[in-house]
Order: sequence, then structure tokens, then C-alpha cells
Amino acid sequence: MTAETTTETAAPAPTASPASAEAPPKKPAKARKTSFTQALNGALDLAMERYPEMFLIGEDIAEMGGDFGVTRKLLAKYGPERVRDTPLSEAAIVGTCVGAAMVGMRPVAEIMFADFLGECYDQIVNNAAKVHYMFDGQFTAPLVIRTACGGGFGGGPHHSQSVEGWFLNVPGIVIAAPSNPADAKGLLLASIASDDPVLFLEHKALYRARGEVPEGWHTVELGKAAVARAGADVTVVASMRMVPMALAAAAAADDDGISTEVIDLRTVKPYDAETVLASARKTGRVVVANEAPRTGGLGAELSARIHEECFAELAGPVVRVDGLDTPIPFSVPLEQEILPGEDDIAAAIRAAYRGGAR
Amino acid sequence: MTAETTTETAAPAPTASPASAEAPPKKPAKARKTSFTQALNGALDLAMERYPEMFLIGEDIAEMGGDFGVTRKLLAKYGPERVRDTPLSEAAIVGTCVGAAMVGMRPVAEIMFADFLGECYDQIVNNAAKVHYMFDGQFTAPLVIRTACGGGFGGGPHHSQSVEGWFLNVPGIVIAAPSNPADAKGLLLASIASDDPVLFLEHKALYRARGEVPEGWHTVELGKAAVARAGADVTVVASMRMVPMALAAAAAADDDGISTEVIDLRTVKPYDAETVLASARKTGRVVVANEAPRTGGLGAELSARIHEECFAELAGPVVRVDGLDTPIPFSVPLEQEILPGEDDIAAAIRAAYRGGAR
Amino acid sequence: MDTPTLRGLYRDMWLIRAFEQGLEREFEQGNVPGMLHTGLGQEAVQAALAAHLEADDAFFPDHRCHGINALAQQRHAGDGERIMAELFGKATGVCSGKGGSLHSADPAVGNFGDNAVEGSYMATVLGVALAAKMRGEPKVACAIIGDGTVGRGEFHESLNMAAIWDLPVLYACVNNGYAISMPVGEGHASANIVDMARGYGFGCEQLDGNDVVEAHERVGAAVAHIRAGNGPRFLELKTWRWQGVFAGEFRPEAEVKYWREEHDPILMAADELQARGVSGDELEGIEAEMRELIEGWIDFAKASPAPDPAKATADVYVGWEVARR
Amino acid sequence: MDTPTLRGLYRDMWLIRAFEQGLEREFEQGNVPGMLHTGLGQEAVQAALAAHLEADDAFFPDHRCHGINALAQQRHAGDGERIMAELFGKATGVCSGKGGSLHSADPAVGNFGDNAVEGSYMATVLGVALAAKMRGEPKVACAIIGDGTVGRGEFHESLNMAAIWDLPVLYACVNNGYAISMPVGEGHASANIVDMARGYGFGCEQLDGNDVVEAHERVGAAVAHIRAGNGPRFLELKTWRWQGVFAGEFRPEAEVKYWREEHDPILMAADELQARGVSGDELEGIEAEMRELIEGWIDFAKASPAPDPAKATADVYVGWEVARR
Ligand SMILES: Cc1ncc(C[n+]2csc(CCOP(=O)(O)OP(=O)(O)O)c2C)c(N)n1
Ligand SMILES: Cc1ncc(C[n+]2csc(CCOP(=O)(O)OP(=O)(O)O)c2C)c(N)n1
Ligand SMILES: [Mg+2]
Ligand SMILES: [Mg+2]
Repeated sequence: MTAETTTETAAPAPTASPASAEAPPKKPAKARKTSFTQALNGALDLAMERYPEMFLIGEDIAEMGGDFGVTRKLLAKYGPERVRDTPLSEAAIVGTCVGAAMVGMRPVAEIMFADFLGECYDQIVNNAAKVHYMFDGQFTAPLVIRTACGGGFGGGPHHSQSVEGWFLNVPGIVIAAPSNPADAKGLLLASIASDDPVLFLEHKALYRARGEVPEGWHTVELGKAAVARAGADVTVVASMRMVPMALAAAAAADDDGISTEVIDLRTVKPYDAETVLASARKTGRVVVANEAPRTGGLGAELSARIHEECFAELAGPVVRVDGLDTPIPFSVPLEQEILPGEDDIAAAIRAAYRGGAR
Repeated sequence: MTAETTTETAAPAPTASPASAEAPPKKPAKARKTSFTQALNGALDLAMERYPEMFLIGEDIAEMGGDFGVTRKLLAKYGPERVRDTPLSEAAIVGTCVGAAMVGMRPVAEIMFADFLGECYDQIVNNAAKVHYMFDGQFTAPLVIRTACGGGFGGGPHHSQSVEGWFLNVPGIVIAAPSNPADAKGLLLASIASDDPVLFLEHKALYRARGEVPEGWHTVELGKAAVARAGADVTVVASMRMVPMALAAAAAADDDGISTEVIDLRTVKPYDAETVLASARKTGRVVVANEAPRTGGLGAELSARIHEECFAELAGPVVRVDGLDTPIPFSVPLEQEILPGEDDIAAAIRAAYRGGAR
Repeated sequence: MDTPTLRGLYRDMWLIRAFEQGLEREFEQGNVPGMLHTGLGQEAVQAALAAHLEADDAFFPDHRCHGINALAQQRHAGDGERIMAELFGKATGVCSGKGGSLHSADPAVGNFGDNAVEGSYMATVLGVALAAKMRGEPKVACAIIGDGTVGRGEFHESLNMAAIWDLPVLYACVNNGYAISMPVGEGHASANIVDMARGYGFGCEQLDGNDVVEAHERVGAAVAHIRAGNGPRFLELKTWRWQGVFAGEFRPEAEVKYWREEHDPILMAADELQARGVSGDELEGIEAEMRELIEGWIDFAKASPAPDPAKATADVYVGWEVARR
Repeated sequence: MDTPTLRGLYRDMWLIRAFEQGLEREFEQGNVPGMLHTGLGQEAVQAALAAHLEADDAFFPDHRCHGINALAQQRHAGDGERIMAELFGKATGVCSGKGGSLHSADPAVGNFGDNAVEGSYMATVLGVALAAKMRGEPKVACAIIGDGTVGRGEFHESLNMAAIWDLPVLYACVNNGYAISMPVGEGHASANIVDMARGYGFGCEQLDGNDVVEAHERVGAAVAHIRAGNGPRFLELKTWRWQGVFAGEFRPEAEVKYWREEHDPILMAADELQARGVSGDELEGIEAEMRELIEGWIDFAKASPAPDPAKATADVYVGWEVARR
């Protein structure tokens, strides 16, 4: 299976963050059109070259190149020790990563679908996220868990979920969530370089998105959002597939004379409160857009925080756009009912704009 | 091991909700002082009598009566078929419940510590919470997963967590979270009677709390909050151990001339927005108190919702009181650093009160 | 096995093959959403299981079980077309289109639905079996699990608990040699799954899952054993799936040739039937009849309406409504 | 085994027993927070393991492993008292009091810490072993797992992956007959855990974990086998724990008597040493010396300061600070 929807609209976010200290860019980066999948593949390739302690692990990632082709051709280049196929054992895959990371390896796991993270939830939450803290800093867990998330392709209830909400209340874990090929590369390289455990979310509807991707060792600092589009009246905070949707909705809002700023979070935990709050203060009207169910989702956290810190500057309440509070049905028209779309964001932008006149 | 802290301050919340339809109270309920543990034990006993399709399942629940004594003496009365010890197999325990519930049984599992829910996360999230929906209503999952949560007794990072945040973004699951013996009984009976899957959270620090508990078939409707204390100036929304703390903080605030209303959520998912919002509209100043880490916790959802719906009526932003964004350290003074206390709630009440003058 | 029984199984196998081939065609034409895993090549396993599972039993199909789902639906409820409609996401599907290929269920025919987090139902099946045992019902609860799915920890938890509680569980392990691209002997300590199952102390058997006569007989014996209250059984049915991975065929040519030409369950059964004097014409007639039946099901699925949009928010909870947009 | 080695093991066992008994006393007096699980009765298993594990190896202790933790700390770093201090939640503890009884670790002595979600480290150990193998280090990665812990699905995933990757893992299964209150024969398909481990095709052995001579020899052989690059080994060490459950003793009187009086690892070793001519006085001297050592550790722990409050928010992330109140 492959992701159905391609998203050509994903404008590459300005990546202001510097390359990581140990990795100065070799030469002025030259950009070219690359798919999200290729960007990830290229990042893995570069990192495998740089870090001898890195290895890839997961189901069908070697010869087959992964269910979405992200690890394609890496077996041929790096061999079966470092590009390691596993049985269908998600707990053991992540456990292996934690153990290896504790002794200084830099494993990158692929969990085929994010929906399967329930199988290794304990390993992520009680092990990866805690070994650094509970053992008083004596261990680190520099591992990355890449996984394909999100709906919109008729995948049904166990192949379509947005899972960041499962982990938002878990201290110690980092969640990266790129919206375009350049960030996919930059965040993946930063995640691999990071000594914190990173859950790396790849929205399936973005795999075929194309954009300009800087060549060479291009990193996007974890925990830093990007202003994907500047605007003065309304702020939309989004991530992953919601970013191209927000950009389209923002373009539509131009016609109504509403100037919309779009913040691409890029890392959803820990998120970049500074950038989000600065924009909220500037516009006084905020929309937070997420694909996951509303209740207890990322939108709740962002909304709470924005109100907490910018209450006096807000012209009206933060407006949440989310999936409905349901599992994800198989049938495509039903799925469309429950997932948020461009129109929902556009409507929210208008509502936030009007909400100014409370 | 046993919970260290007893909480005698937990005033029984007025339980306004009617007994469930199929279960009229036999006679005018006579109240007596009962511990939280006894209240749960009594509820299980009553329900086992009423529902032949009910059984108990978990580690060491039979002869031993569970790690906290909640299932004590039930083996003798109902036998090993219906009070079923298991091996240390959390996924199979919950899976067994789901399967049995799908064919009309009414299983009640005990997962010894809530921290171990990671082991059966998939079973809860992808199975219990979804069978009703994804199979178009053909199955229900009338199961209850009881589990001991919360910190404050030096249990360390894997025996002290507040886990409601792990499940808030999961449609289909109900989360009950009593704060006192009467509600422990009433919510547990309602949970067992419910045809939805319920995660039933028992805060370890409350097990020894005593209070008046109505005799007989006393239920507390799921999804309905209680006004644990009426007040006019500030609303505190809390659950579990935060309720007695909030009541104590409210009493302290009286001395400053601040009249505080305390809402005991009782069910944290789906939560009683109506009661919460009504109180927020009335006072215009709200504190939400939770033991779990702040980011992505229940407080975020409540805060977002209250701002969303009561923005114009609020005198200032909703104030969150939470645990710090860390795992839970073993050492007691460190644990005290990171868990929220009565003083934190009291300070938040004053802040919310002052916040009125924005 | 008498000839009428074998003829019936032959028919069932053709029903499955026609179903999967029709579905494959429709999928390629873009009429079927989502993902597609077919049971082509594994018809004997499914027909043998379907032959012994009653409507009162419970089976948890895996992701290649459209065939057994359709047979159960057709035999016990007379409306196999509703399995097809489910795969098209239509209102007439067994789950009104909410489940799809990986979550088609109908408890009235014993179909408890796949769990696309493969193998989670190794735990769920315990509960169904336990309930039957507690109620004294002579029921069989069957988990159909691929060789790859055996990698999951629930394998151990499930077999162990079925053993200590002596539950009426049939583990039908469909060993088709691969988990997506992983050969069974590379993914597991042993290429013979029974080796890992034997430690739990109940009967384990390995058999040729493409020989419908053997499969029917051994499944029958296991089901009878379980139904009589004698506890769990583990069957490893060796077979092979036509479907490679989406990159195409990756398996050795000789292997492909063996399974598709020399050891195909339908061809094997046809040989046996012909040896017993059944004519080639009659066999062709069965195939044609099944293909026609399935085309009718496909037409039904296509002509069926999309689900009522209200279904999207229905049945999240029993006790609460979920807000619509 | 020569007498000096046995005398050394006897000493180690007394260190453990004195440690646990001292700790138990302090716990009862309310000086030790949280929960308490002791390794009393299991000293031979722990001494035998500790004797063969080097500082460069890695072991994942279970919840009764204060003893092996202390031995490793004392032998490889000379500061066993820091294990005691950790249990008191003090700044001088190996994890500055952040881990406590269930999460005491010090990688410098090969102690990778318990995971109080018992058995999760059956998966973690794979990664440590894999890293050693990839780097060509002659390292042993050891998971110490109780009989009850074997119920976890990770048991299957771990043994399977250790087998297919031929990893340097030592599974040391401490079968003390019970998981809290559940007898091993009721919680598992077999009371002999090796029966479930054998299916993975690597060497499995069951032995008397209270006979320190046998345990030392068999652990030594397994460790040598693994260190030489020959892949995983599974040892089931039969023993018995003094601690019942908190309701008190629930096990049959004859069983208690057998294990505490007739088959106690320290008494058995004392008998053997006396048969070899070591005097009762010398043996008593060893006991007294260890008790004194441990009282010193307890004094150290008690006198140590509480952790710096800043530790509460330190080390959540490497890359970020967490807000304090
Ligand atoms: C828990 C989980 N992990 C991974 C997958 C992805 N997946 C779907 S089918 C499959 C292979 C299963 O192999 P097997 O059980 O042998 O079935 P086969 O496809 O060969 O019939 C995998 C890995 C999944 N659905 N669930
Ligand atoms: C995943 C998980 N489930 C349950 C527990 C609670 N628990 C702690 S020790 C224990 C029994 C373990 O038995 P065993 O492995 O035999 O160790 P023993 O205490 O007998 O040494 C249980 C159930 C836990 N810590 N982790
Ligand atoms: Mg297979
Ligand atoms: Mg034990």
C-alpha cells in the first residue's frame, strides 16, 4: 500500500535554524525538487555515513526498503547488520533500540504504522523516555522511532491514526512532525543527532509531496517552529498535513481580506512556545489545527497555553480545528466526515477573525 | 506494598445522580463511615451478585485479594472461575476482557499499577475502545479496567504515574476517577453496568480515605461531575486526590475572603462540560488541578474548552495546577518538588482571583 | 473423504479464488479503497476451516481472510455479497463500510473481525473461549494467525493462558512462508512454528495446508477435540500466498513454480476429483458458477449506496453521542 | 571448586543476607520509602551471577537484586554503600536517589538498572547484546527474570530475536516458585520454565539455584559460552524467596521448612565448607564481618544528605530544561 494523496502545495518552510554544531554544512546548499520520501531516504543515507554507531531496524526495511520506500537502497550500501529486518515484534524492536542507545549506539527504528505504537507503548513511555531521568543522567537514549501516521486514504481504524496525543503527556520524549520535504530531511538529521529519544511522525499523505530540499547536511533544530507564511490578522498553528491545508486556507482567506500567518510547529513536543506566543500576541486571533480527535489533543495544549500567556492580548478565544472524536472509519466518505479539511480551517480563520469583535 | 498516605479530608461529594434505571435503590440508603478500599470491595461484591456474567480477573486478586486489598474475600464467595488469578500478562488480561465482553460477559480487570497500562495499551486503544465503532455497533465492550494510579508514596517512576493523559485523545474509552469512598462505589457500579469500556482510576493515596457511603445499589452516573463545594468567586476543577486538596485549599482561601467552588469531575472522559462551564460562567475565574505532568494533560483540555466557550465571561485566564513535566523521582523530597500540593492550588486560587482585575 | 464433500470444498475454494481475483481487478481499477491483501493460494486452508466452524463458534480472521469471511457469511446467513460490499465501503456491507477489508465482522455467522494490529486477537480470542467455557457452551474460538504474526509477544501470553485455563481455542497458524518480505526461517527461531508452540503442553500439529483433504480432516479432528472440552489445539497449516509484496514477486522462481503449478490447492483437488471420475466439464462448471456468483456480488457492491454520513459519528460510545461538525 | 572460591562466595552470600536484613529492619522502622522486595533466600543465585559478570558486561537486575547490585558496586567500584544510599533516596545513591530500590543503576559496574514494569528489559537486553555483537566486544548481556515475569509477551519476542540474531544474552530465570501469590505451575503451562524456552533452539538448562557450587559452575559455563560468541543461553535457577506477600506467609509449612532449614543456600555452603575443614569460628567471623560492613553502609545512607531539589527537574531531556515551580 502507498499513501494516496499527494500534496504538492506544501511550501518549504524557511529553515532558519543553524546546522548542528558538529555538522557544518559542507558548501552553500543547493536546492532541488525532491519528494518527502526521497528527502527522508537521503537523510538516512547521510546520517548512516556520518555515524558508524547508527543502524536501522524494523519490519521489511532492508531488501524491501520499508512499506513506504523510505529505507530503499540502504541495505545495498550499508549491509544487513546496519539495515536490519526484524520479525513482527514491535516491543522488541523498540526495546532493542533503547538497549543499544544506552550503550552509545544511535538506532533508528521504523514502526510501519503509527497505529502499532500501542504494542511498544511501554517501551517508549516507561523506558526510552525515562532512562535518562530515572538513572540520574547516567544513560541517554539517542534513538529515533520513525512511523507513518495519519488518515485520508481509506486505511481504516488501525492504519490511519494521528498518535501525537498518545504521547503529549509523557515527559522525556521528543515528537518531530515535518510538513514538507526540506523539514523532513532537516528534522530527521537533527533527530538522529539528538541525544534525546525522538518519535518521528511521517504523515502518509505527505510522502509524495515534493519541494526544494537543501543538499548536504541540512538540519532543522528540534523544538523550533517556522513561520510558514507571515500575516497580520489571524495566526494558524499547525503541523504535518495540516500545514499545506492551512496554507491553502490562508490563501483563500486573502480573498476575504484576512491576512493569515501560518506557524508550522515542526516539533510538537517540546513545542516552540516562543514563536507561537509571539504570533498570537501580534494577531490576537488564533486557530490551532490538528488531524487527531479534538478532546485531549495537541490543540488543547496549545489553546490552554496561548490563553494562559496572552489572555489580555486576545481578541477572542483560540479556535480549535480537529478531527471528530471518533475512530477512523474505512469508508472514504465517512472518513471525510470525520477528518478536518481545508474548508474547516478556512471557516475557523473567518470565525477567529470575527471573534475579534466580541 | 500499600499506599502510604491516607487522606481523611476527602469529603464525600454530594451524589446527585439517580441510581441507574435497572437498579432502583432497595430502601432509603443508610450511610456509614467506610474506607475507599472497602467501598470498592463492596461495590464489586454487589455487582458480582447482580450480574452472573461478571467476573474479576487480574494478578493476585483471588486468594490475596489484590495488591491493595480491593478484591479481598471475593474468592471465597464467588470461587476461582469468577475471581480469576492470572499470570503477569497484562496484554492477555485486557485481551481476555475484550473477547469476553464481545460475547456479553462483564469482566472487571485489575491492572496492579496504572504504570503497567503501557503493556496493554494496544488492547485498550485499538481493541476495547474501537470494537463497538469499527464493527458498526455489532459488538460492545462492557468491561472495566481498575488500576491504582498516582504518586506521593515514594513509589518511583514506574509505580506512581497519573495516566489519564495517555488516554484522553482516544475516542471510545471512558475514564472514571473517584475522589472519595461514596463515589468510588457509585462510579464503580455505574462502570460495571455500563456497556462502554471504562478505565477506572483508583488513586493510591485515597485507598485509606474514609467517608460515608450509601448502602445498597448506589450508582453515580458516568459523565456527571459533582459540585463538591459551592462558591461564588473562583472555580476549581479537580479529580481524584486533587479534590481533597482543592477542598483544603478552598477552606484556606475562605480566610482571604475568596469564596471557592470545587467541581469534582468524577468522570474525566467524557467529562461533564455542562457543569464545568456553568460554574466557570458563574465565577469567571477558574483553576484546573491535576497531578499528572502539565503538558498535554487533562488541564489543557479543560482550559481550552472553558476559554472556547466562556471567553467573554472570564475575568482572566484559566490557571493550571499540575505536576511538573518530569517522570516521578523515587526520593520523597524530590517527588514532593514535582507533584502539585494544596499550597499550589491555594496559590492558584489567589492568582485566579487577582487575575480578575486584568 | 467422500466425493460430495470434496466437491463441496472444491466449490468453496473456487468461491474464494473468484472472490479474490474479482476483488483484485476492482482494486486495480480504483474501485476498492485502502489496501489489499488477498488469500489467493490459501483457499484450502480457508475452506477447511470454514467447513468446520459453526455460526455459534467464533473465528478471528487475519488480513487474508476475505474468503473465509465470505464462506461463513454465505453459508450461515446467505448473504456473502455483504462481505464484498464491506470491502467497497458501502452501506450494505457487514459493518456498513466502517470496517473494510481488515475489519469485516458479523457475529451472527461467527466472524469476530480482523484486528489490523495483527495478532492482537491472539489475546482477544482467550476471552471468547473463556466465556464459552464458563457458560458450558461447546464452542470453538479460533484465531487465524500468519507465520509473521507469531512474532508478537501475545503469542506467548495467549498460548500460555489457553494452556493453564484449558480453553477451547484453535490456533490456526497459516504458515505461508513469509511475513511481507521476511522468510519464516529468518524471522523465527524455527521455520516450523510448532516448535515454539510445543512448549505449552497441548497438541500441536503441522500439516499441508494446500491439501484440502488433509486440511479438512485435521481441522475436523482438532475442532472435535476442542468442542468436546479437551482444551486448546495448535495447527500449523503450510501454504503459500500468490501475493508477493507491492514491489512485485521477490521469491525464487522455482518456489513460485512449485506452489502455483505443482502444489496449487485447487489444481490438487481437481486432480483428485478427476481421479475419482468427476468430469473436467463438471469442474469447469463449478468454476464458472462461482465466477458468476462473485460478479453478481461485485455488481451488488458497486450498486450499493455509500453509508449514511451519520454513521461517521455513530457508535463511538453506547452511552454518549459524539458531536458532529 | 576450590575452597577459597567457595569461601568467597560464602562471604558474598552473607553480604547479601546482611544487606537485606538490615534493609528490612530499616524499612520496618520507616526509614526506607516506597516498597520493599528482598532477595533473602536467593543469595546463591546472585552471588554466582555476580562472580562471573565483569564491569564491562551488562546485567538487568530484577526487583530482588539489591544483593547483586551491591556486590557489583563493591567489587568493581569499591562503593557498595551507594546502593544502600540509593534505597534511602539520598544524594549519595548511585542515581542520586532518583531511582530507588527498583531503579538502581551504575553502568560503570555493569548494572543497567531494573525496570519496575517487570520484564520490559527482556526487550532492552537485546539492544545491549546487539551493540556488543556489532562492535565485536566479548560482552555478556544478562537479564535476570523471575518466574512470574516470564508471563510477559516480551519473553517470546526476546528469546526469538536473541535466537535469530545469535546474540550474547544470558537469560537468568530466577524460579522461586511464585509470582507474588501465584505458584509457578499455575501461572505457566509448565512449572519448568525451560520447557517454554526450549522452542527457540538455544541451550537451556535447569539447575539448583541454592547450591552455590553448582550455580557458580553452570553460570560460569554459560557465560564462557556466550562470551566466546556462541550465542544465547537460558538458565533456570530454582530457588525460593523468604518473603511471602505482605499478608504474610501463605506457603505450606513443609515447603517453608524445607527451603529455610534444609535447603538454605548459606547453610548448605557452610556445611560444605565445614566438611572441607573450615572452622565454625571462621564462618561466624565472616558473617559478623559482613553484618558490620552493612551496618556501616546503613549509617552512611542515613547520614547522607537528601538530593539537591534541582535534581527533580534535571535530566528529563538532554536538550531542554524543564520548568521548575
Ligand atoms: C502489529 C503489527 N505490526 C505490523 C503490521 C504490518 N503487517 C501487516 S501484514 C504483515 C505481515 C504478516 O505476516 P504473516 O502473519 O505471515 O501474514 P501473511 O501476510 O504472510 O499472510 C505485517 C508486518 C501489522 N498489521 N500489525
Ligand atoms: C508488568 C508488571 N506487571 C506486574 C507487576 C507487579 N509485580 C511486581 S513483582 C511481581 C511478581 C513477579 O514474580 P517473579 O517474576 O516470579 O518475581 P519474584 O517476586 O517471585 O522474585 C508482580 C506481578 C510489575 N511490576 N510489572
Ligand atoms: Mg506469512
Ligand atoms: Mg517468582
